[in-house]
Amino acid sequence: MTEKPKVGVYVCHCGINIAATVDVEAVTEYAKGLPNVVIARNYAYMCSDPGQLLIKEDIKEKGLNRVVVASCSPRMHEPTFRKALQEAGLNPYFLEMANIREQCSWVHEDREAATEKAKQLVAAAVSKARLLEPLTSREVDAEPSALVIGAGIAGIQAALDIADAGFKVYLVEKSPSVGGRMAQLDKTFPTLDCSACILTPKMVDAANHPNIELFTYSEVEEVSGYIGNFEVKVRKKARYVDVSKCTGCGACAKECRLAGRIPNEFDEGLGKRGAIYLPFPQAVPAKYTIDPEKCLFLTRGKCGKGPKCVEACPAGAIDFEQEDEIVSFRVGAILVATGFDVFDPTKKPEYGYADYPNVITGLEMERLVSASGPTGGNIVIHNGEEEIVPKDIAFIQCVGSRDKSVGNEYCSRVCCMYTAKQAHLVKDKIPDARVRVYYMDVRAFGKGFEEFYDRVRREGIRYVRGNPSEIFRRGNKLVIKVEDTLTATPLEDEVDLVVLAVGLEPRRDARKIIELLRLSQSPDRFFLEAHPKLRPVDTATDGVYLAGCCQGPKDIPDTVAQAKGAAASALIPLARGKVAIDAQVAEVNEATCRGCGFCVSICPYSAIELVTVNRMGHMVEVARVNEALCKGCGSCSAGCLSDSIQPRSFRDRQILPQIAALGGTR
Amino acid sequence: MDLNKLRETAAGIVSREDVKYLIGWRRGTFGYRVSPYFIEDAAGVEELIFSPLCISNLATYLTLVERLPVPRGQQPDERKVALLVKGCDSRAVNQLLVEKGINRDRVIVVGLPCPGMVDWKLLAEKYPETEAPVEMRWQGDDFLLVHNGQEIVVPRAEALAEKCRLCRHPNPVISDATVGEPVQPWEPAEDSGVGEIEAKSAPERWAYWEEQFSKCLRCYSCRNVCPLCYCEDCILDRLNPTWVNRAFNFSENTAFHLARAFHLAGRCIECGECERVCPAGIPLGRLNRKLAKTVREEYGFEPGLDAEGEPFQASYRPEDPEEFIL
Amino acid sequence: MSAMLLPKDKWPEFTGRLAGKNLFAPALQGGIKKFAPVAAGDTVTLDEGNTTVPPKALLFPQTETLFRFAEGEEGMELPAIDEAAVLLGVRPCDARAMAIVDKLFRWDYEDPYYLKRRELATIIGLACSEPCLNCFCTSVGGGPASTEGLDILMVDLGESYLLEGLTDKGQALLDEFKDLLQEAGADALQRKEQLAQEAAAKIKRSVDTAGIPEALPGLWEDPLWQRVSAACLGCGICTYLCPTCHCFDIQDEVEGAAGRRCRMWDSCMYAEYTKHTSGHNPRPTRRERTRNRINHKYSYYVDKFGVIACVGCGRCSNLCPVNIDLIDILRQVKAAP
Amino acid sequence: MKNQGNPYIPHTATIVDTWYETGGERCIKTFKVVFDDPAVRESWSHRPGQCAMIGVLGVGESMISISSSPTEEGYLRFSVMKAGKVTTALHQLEAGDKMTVRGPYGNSFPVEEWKGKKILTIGGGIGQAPLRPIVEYVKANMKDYAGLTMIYGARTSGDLCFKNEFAEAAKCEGVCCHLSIDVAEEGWPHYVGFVPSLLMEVSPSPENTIAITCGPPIMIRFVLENLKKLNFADEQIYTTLENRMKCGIGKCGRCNAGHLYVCKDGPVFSYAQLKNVPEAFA
Amino acid sequence: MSEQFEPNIVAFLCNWCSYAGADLAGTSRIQYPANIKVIRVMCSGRVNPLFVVNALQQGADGVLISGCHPGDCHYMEGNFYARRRLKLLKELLEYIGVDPRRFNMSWVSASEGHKWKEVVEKAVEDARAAGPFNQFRRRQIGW
Repeated sequence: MTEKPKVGVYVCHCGINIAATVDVEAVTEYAKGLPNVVIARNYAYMCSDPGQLLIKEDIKEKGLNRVVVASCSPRMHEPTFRKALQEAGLNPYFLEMANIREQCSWVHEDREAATEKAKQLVAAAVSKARLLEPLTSREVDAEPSALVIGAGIAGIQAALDIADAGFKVYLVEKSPSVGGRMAQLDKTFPTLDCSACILTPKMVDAANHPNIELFTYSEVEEVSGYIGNFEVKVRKKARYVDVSKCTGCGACAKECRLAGRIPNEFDEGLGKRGAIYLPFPQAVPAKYTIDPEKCLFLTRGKCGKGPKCVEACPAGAIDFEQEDEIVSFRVGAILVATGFDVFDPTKKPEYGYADYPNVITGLEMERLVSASGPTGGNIVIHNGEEEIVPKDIAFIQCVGSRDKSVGNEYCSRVCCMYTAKQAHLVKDKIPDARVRVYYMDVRAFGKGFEEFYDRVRREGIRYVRGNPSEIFRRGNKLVIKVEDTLTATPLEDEVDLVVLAVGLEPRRDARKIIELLRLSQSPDRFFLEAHPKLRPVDTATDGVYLAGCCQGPKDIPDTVAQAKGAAASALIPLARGKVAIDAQVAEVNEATCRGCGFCVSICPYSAIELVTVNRMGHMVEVARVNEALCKGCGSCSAGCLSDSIQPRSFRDRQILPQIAALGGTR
Repeated sequence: MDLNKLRETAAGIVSREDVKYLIGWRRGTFGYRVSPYFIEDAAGVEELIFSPLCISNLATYLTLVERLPVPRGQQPDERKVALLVKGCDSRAVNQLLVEKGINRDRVIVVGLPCPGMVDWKLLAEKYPETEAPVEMRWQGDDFLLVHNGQEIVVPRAEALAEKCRLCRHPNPVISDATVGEPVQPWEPAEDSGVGEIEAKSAPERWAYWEEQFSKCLRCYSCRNVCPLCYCEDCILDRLNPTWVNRAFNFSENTAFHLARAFHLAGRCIECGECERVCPAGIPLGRLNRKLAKTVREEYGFEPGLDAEGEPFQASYRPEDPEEFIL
Repeated sequence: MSAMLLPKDKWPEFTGRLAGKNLFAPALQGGIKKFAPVAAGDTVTLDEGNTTVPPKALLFPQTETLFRFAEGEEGMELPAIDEAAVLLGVRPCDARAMAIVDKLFRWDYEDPYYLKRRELATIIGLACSEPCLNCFCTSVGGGPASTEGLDILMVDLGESYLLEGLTDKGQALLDEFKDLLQEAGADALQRKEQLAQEAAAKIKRSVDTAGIPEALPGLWEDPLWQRVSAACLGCGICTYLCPTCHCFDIQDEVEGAAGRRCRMWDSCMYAEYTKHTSGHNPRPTRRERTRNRINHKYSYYVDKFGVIACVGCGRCSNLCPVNIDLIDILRQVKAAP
Repeated sequence: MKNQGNPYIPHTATIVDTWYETGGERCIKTFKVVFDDPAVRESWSHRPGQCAMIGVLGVGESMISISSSPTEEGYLRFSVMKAGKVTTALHQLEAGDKMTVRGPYGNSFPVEEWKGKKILTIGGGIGQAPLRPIVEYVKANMKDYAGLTMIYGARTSGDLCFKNEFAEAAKCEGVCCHLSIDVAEEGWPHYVGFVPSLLMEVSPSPENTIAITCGPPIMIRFVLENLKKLNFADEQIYTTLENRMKCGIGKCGRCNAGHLYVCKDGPVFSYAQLKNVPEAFA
Repeated sequence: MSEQFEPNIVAFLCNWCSYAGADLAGTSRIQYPANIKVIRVMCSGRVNPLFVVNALQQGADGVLISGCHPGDCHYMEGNFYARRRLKLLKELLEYIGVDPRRFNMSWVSASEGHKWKEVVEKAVEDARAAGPFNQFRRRQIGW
C-alpha cells in the first residue's frame, strides 16, 4: 500500500538558541506551504517531554506518517525523536531532521539570512521525508566478550568489572607489565595513599581472574567487524622468555652483560636495567622480558661466548627462537584505555630540560620520591657537578598545558595537585628545603583538593604567581627568571632543582588506534567521545568505548569512574546478547545490477558478494549485500554505474530532491 | 592483410558447434560504408573483409544483443560468440572482462593487428561517395582507394582517422587467435583536439561546449555504440530518480554528456566510436580523451590493457593526487 | 495562382524582407545543417543537399510545452502559438513529409500544436537539381520538384528563381513581393519541367515500392528482419532525422511549485518505447523494432492514410552509423519470397 | 476549465472515495472521482469498455480503463494497479485529492449489437477492471440480455477485485458467478485452479453467447484456446488490449499492435480482428 | 555593484568528520556565511559525482564536498574513493569551462570547527567571484 505522505514539521526554538537568530514563526509558516505538509508547529524545546508529546499526539490525531524536526544536529537528537516516533506507533525511520541550530542559528548572525537558510533546510528535509521508507533494524547475536586495550588503572578496572559481570575479557597491554602510569606514581593526591599499595592488588586480580585473558607485551594488530561481532587480531610480541617456565627469580637479569646499563622506562630513565628485565619489582606478570633492541645476542647475534641469561636461568625459560605470535578472537565490545604520554619539555627550551640534569619532569619526580624508585625514595640529584640533596626547589606549573605555543590549549587537570603533592613530599623528606611553586592559576576543584592545597601552603610552600621566562645556570645553581605578577616584581630565584609540572598529552602512537578503530580526535587530539556531555564514554564507532586519559586528562578517581562507566556501557550488548544492526544499509536492485563487481571491490567491509541468480532463464551474477556486515557508508552506490546498489535512507532518489530543494528548484 | 587467411580462420571458427556466430565486417551497401556482419556458417565468410574502412568497434555487440526471456523448460543459448578486434577494440574486450560484462569462456577473440583506419568523411570531401561500395586497402603506410574504377593512393596523413593518429595500442592486447603480423606501433600524435580546448580560457571552453552540446539530438547513438555503455537499464533513461530530463535543451544535454563522460572515466578505451556515430558532429572523443589523459598521466592507469586489472573508479591508491583538496 | 521570376540580384532584398517575417532557412550551426532563424542582414545561401535535421523540427519541435500548471492554481496555461513563420528552401521531399504527417495530426483528434504551427508557416520549397547519393524520392511518389506540402515552389533557373504560388497562403506572400518579381513566361515553366526531369534522371538509387505494402504482412516472420537489424545500435538517428517520423513521448517537469507537461521526440527504435512498466516488452529486440519501423512506414500508414510514410530523403541511410540502409532493406523486402 | 478543444488538456476531478481492492506490492486501488467542472460533469459520457487518461500533474498520465458503467451515474470509477511512477503517485491520492482525467478514449463493447445474447466474462486479476463496466451495464439492462455469466480468478483470494460485488451480483436473476484462486486456501468455497481450467469446468455453451476475456497475456492465450475448444466462433470472442500509451489519441505512435492503434482502434477487439495481427498478443 | 551577489552553495558532508566538524563550529559559535546549505551523507564516498552536476543544474552556484582526512575515514576507505572520483569530475567540469571556483572539496575532521569556517568562507568567496551560474540551470519551466 502506498500511503500519501503526511508530513508534520516541528520547529524548535531551543529556548533562544534557535529562536534568537531564526524567525521560527516564519519558518513554521513557510513549512506549512510545502508539499505534503499537513501541520507545522514550533515549540520552545522539541526534545522535552511536552515537545515530544506534541509530535506523538499529531501522529495519532492528524495521521502523520512523516516527521521533520528542525532543531539541533541529528547527531544530537535523532535517536530521541526516532524513539518518539516509535512510541507513537510510527516507523522510527520516518524522521528527518533539519539542523537549524549547530549549522544555522549558532553560526549566523544575520537573522534574515539565517531564517531563509532555515527555510531551505526545512524544505530539503521535507522533500526527503516524503520519500523515506520504513526500515526495520535487525538484531544479531553479540559475542559475549570484550577487548580492553591498555592495562593501566582504567583498563584493569574496566576489565575487572566486565569479568566480574561474568563475561570474558581480553586485556591487551603493550608493555611487559600491567599497571600503567599509576604504577609509576608514588603517592596519590590528595589522600596521599601509596599508589602501588592500592594498585597492586588490582593488578594481581586482573592477572588471576578466571574471566580475564591477559596479553602483556602485546599489541592489537587488526580489528574488523562491528558491535557485537568484532574480529580481533593481537600480536603477542616475542619476549624470548617462555612465560610458562619463568619463575621471575631474576637470576638472568643479574647475569646480563648489559645489567644496569639501559635506562629503565618505568623509572623514566632515572634508573637502569639490563637487556633482560622486569620493568619494576611488582610487575604483573612477574615474568622477564628480553629487550630485542638492546640484547646483544638479538642485535648482534653474539653475546660473549653465549648468552649468560641462558646459563643463569634455572628453569630453562630463555628462548631466543621465540617469534611473535598472532592470536585471533572475537569480541562484542572494545574498550580503549590507552592512557597518555607526558608533555615533552624539550619543546620549551627556555626551561633547559635538555641542558640541566637538575631540571626534571613531575613524573621523574614521582620516581625520585618513590621508595621503589632508583634512589630508594631519597631525593638526590646531580646538579652538573655533584650529587646533592637539593635544598632550594622550584616547581613550575602548566608546562605544556594551557599553552597555545605548544599546541596544547587545554588544562591537564592533574598538575596543580601533583605539584602540591610533590611539594608536600619534598617538604616531608627534606624538612629544611625551601620550596616555591610558580603558577598562574591553581585549580583545586576536586574532592579534598582545595583542602589539600591549603594544607600544603600552610606547610610553608610558597606559591609565586608568575610564568618563568628563562632558566639558566649560575655556578652550581639554576636561576629562574620570573616576574611575580602579583607584585609586578622581577625575580631571579636560585635553586638546586626545578620540577616541571608537565601536562598530559595523547599517546604519541594514538594514530594507530585511530586507524584501527575508526576513532576521531577532539581538537585537543585526545580521542573524541560520541557526545561531550551525554555520551562521554561512547565513540562514533558503535561498540567501542573510551576510559581514562586517552579521552582527555583526568585524575585517578575520574579515570576509575570513567572505566566503570565504559565497562557498564560495554556490558550492555554483552548482557543483552544481541545488538541491533543498523537498518540503513545498502540494498541491491537485482533487476538492474550488471554484476560488474565494482561495489564488491569498493566495499571496505567485504559486505558485498556476487551471487548467481536466474534472470528470466539466464544465469547472471548480481551483487548481494550481507546486511550484518554493511555499515551503510554508501561508497558502493556512488561507484555503481547503474545505480543498482543504494543505501537505504540515503538513496539517490532521496538525495536528489534535497539537492533540488537547496538549489531552489525543490 | 591476407583476407584468405582471415576467412579461413573465420570459417574454422564458425564451423564449430559451440560457436553461435562470428562478428566481423562486410562491404556496405554504398560508398565508403562498411557494415558489421554476423556470420553463422562457413559460407558466410566469403563476404568477410578487413580493410581501412573497418573502423567500427564490434565489441559493442557483445553486450548489445538482447537477452530474451527463456521460455520455461528451455535452456538459454550459451554458445560462444567470436569477434574480430583491432587493437583498440581488444581493449574494450579486456575492459568488459574486468567488469564481468562478458564471460571469457563465451567469447572467441580474433585479433587483427591494425595499421590504422580511415576516416571516410575526410576522404569524401575529395572523393565523393559513390552508389557502388568503394574498396580500400593498405598500401605500405598509405591507403589505396578504388574509386569509380580508378586506383588512387591516399597518403596516410590525408585520411588516417584521428583516433588512429593517437593510437598507442594498434596490436590486439587480448586474442585467442591472431591473423596478420603485429604492426610496429607508431609514435602517437599530440592530442591536438584536447590540447586546443585545454588552451582556451574557461569562458571560451564553456562557449565551445555550449555550442556542441546545444546541437545534441539526444539520439543516444554515442551511448548505444559504446562497447562499455551496456547497462540494460541506463540511469539516464530512468525517471525515478530523474538524473536527466527527457526534454532537449542545453542544460539536460550537458548533464547527459557529463554523466556519460564521467561514467566512462577510467573505462574509456578511446575507440572513438561515440564521436564517429554522432549525427550532430559533437567531438565526444575530446571529452573522453581528456579524462583518459588525466587517468593516464595522473594515476598512471590505462584501462583495457589487463583483463585481470582492477576497475579504476572502484579502486584507489593512498597516494592518489589530492592537491585540489582544501 | 501565379508563377513569378525573382532575378538573383534581387535575392538579398527578397530574403532581407522575408527576414522580417520570422524566416527560417538552412544554415550550418556548429557544423550541422539545419533550419535556423534568419536575422535581417543575414545572407541566405541555398546550396546543394539537404539539412541534416529536417524542417519538421520547426513544426514539431524536439521538445514542446503542452501546458503549464502550478500548485494550488486552478487550470492550466497553454502556450501561445501565434507567430507566423516562413520556411525558405525546404526540399520537396521534406514538404511532402509535412503533407503526409498532416494526415496523422488531423486524424480524428486534431493536434492543435502541430496544426497551428503548420497553419502559421508558409513553406517555400526549393526544387532539387543535384540529388544526393541516397535520394530516392521518385521511388515513393515524390520528385525533385514535387509541390505537395508546399505553399510556394522555387526553382533555380540560373539567372533567376522561378517562384510558383501553390496555395492562397503562398500566393499572398508572393503578392507582397510584386515589386521584386516579374511574371514568368511559359519558357520558364518549361525550363522548370526540364530541370526536374534532368534532376530525376540523376537520382542514383531507387527501389520499386509497388507491392511492398501488400507484401509486408506476409513477411512478418521472414529472416530478413534478423538480418537487417543485427547491426542496429538501437539509437534514434534514423527516426529523429526522418521527416515523417512523428512519435513522441510526454513527460511532466516540475520546478518548485510550477511545472509543465511537455512532449518530446521519441523513437520506436528505443527499447523503452513500448516497454510496459511490468518490464514486459512487446517489441523486445531490435529485430521487432526495425520491423515495426519499416512496417509503420510502408504498411500501417498506407493502411490508415493511403500513403507511404517515407519520402525518400535518404537521411536514414545516410546517417546510420552501421549502414542499415532503408533502400537496401526495401530491396530485400521486394526480393523476399 | 475547458480544454479549449485541445485534446491534451485534462479535466481536473476530485476523488470522492478510494479503497484497496487487493494488497501487496502490486496492489490495486479503486478511485471514485467527480469532475470539478459542472459543465464537464454534464457533457461527459462514455461507453462500457472505454478508457481514460488519468494522472497527477507533475508526474504524468496513465491510460486506465473506466471501470464504472455509464449506468452508474455521477462519478467515474478507476481501479489502478500500482506499477510505475504514475500509478504509484495515483496510489498516494486519497479522498479529497485531485487527479486529472481526459477522455473517454477508444472504442467500446458493442452492447447494442449484443442485445438478446448471453454475456460471458472471463477475467483474471486486474483484468476484471475493464470487464466491470460491461458487467454493470448488463446487470442494469438485464431485460435486454439473455444472461450473464462471470468467470473470475486471481492468484489468491486476497488478489480478487470487487469481491463484494460478485456476491451481490450472484443474487441477481440471470447472473451466474464462478470464482477461482490458483492455490488452495483454507475456507475457500470456490474453485481452485487457473481461470482457463475453470472455464472448461463451467463449459459454457457458445449458443447465442458473447465471451469477453481480459487478464494477463498468458491467461488470455489459454482462454482463447479453450474457447475455441468450446466451439466459440472468432466473432463471438472479445478481448481488450493494453499497450504503453502516451497521448491516447493516436498521435504518439507507440501503442500499435500491427496496424491497429490500441488507443483508437481498440481497446476492444474481437478475436476475429486480432487473430491475424501477430503483435496483438506479443 | 550596489549589492553583492550571494551565491547558493550546496555542500555534502560526511556524517562522522565534516558534519561533526560543522556541528562543532556551531557549538563553538564560530560564525560563517549562511550561503552554505548542507546535505548530510554517511560518508564522502557516498557522494555520487553526478550529485554535483545535478546541484549545479538545480540552482547551486557552487558545490562543496567535505570528508574525513585520508586515513581517518570512519569507513576506512570511503574518502579515498571520493577523492578519486571527484578529482575526475573536477577535471571534467573545468574542461567544459565550468569555473573551477564552483567546486571545492575539503577534508575537515570532527575537531576542525575552525577549518570548517575557513573552508566555507573560501567556498563562498570562490562562488561569489565566479558569479551566478545561470547558464547551466535546468531550464526555467517555460515554453
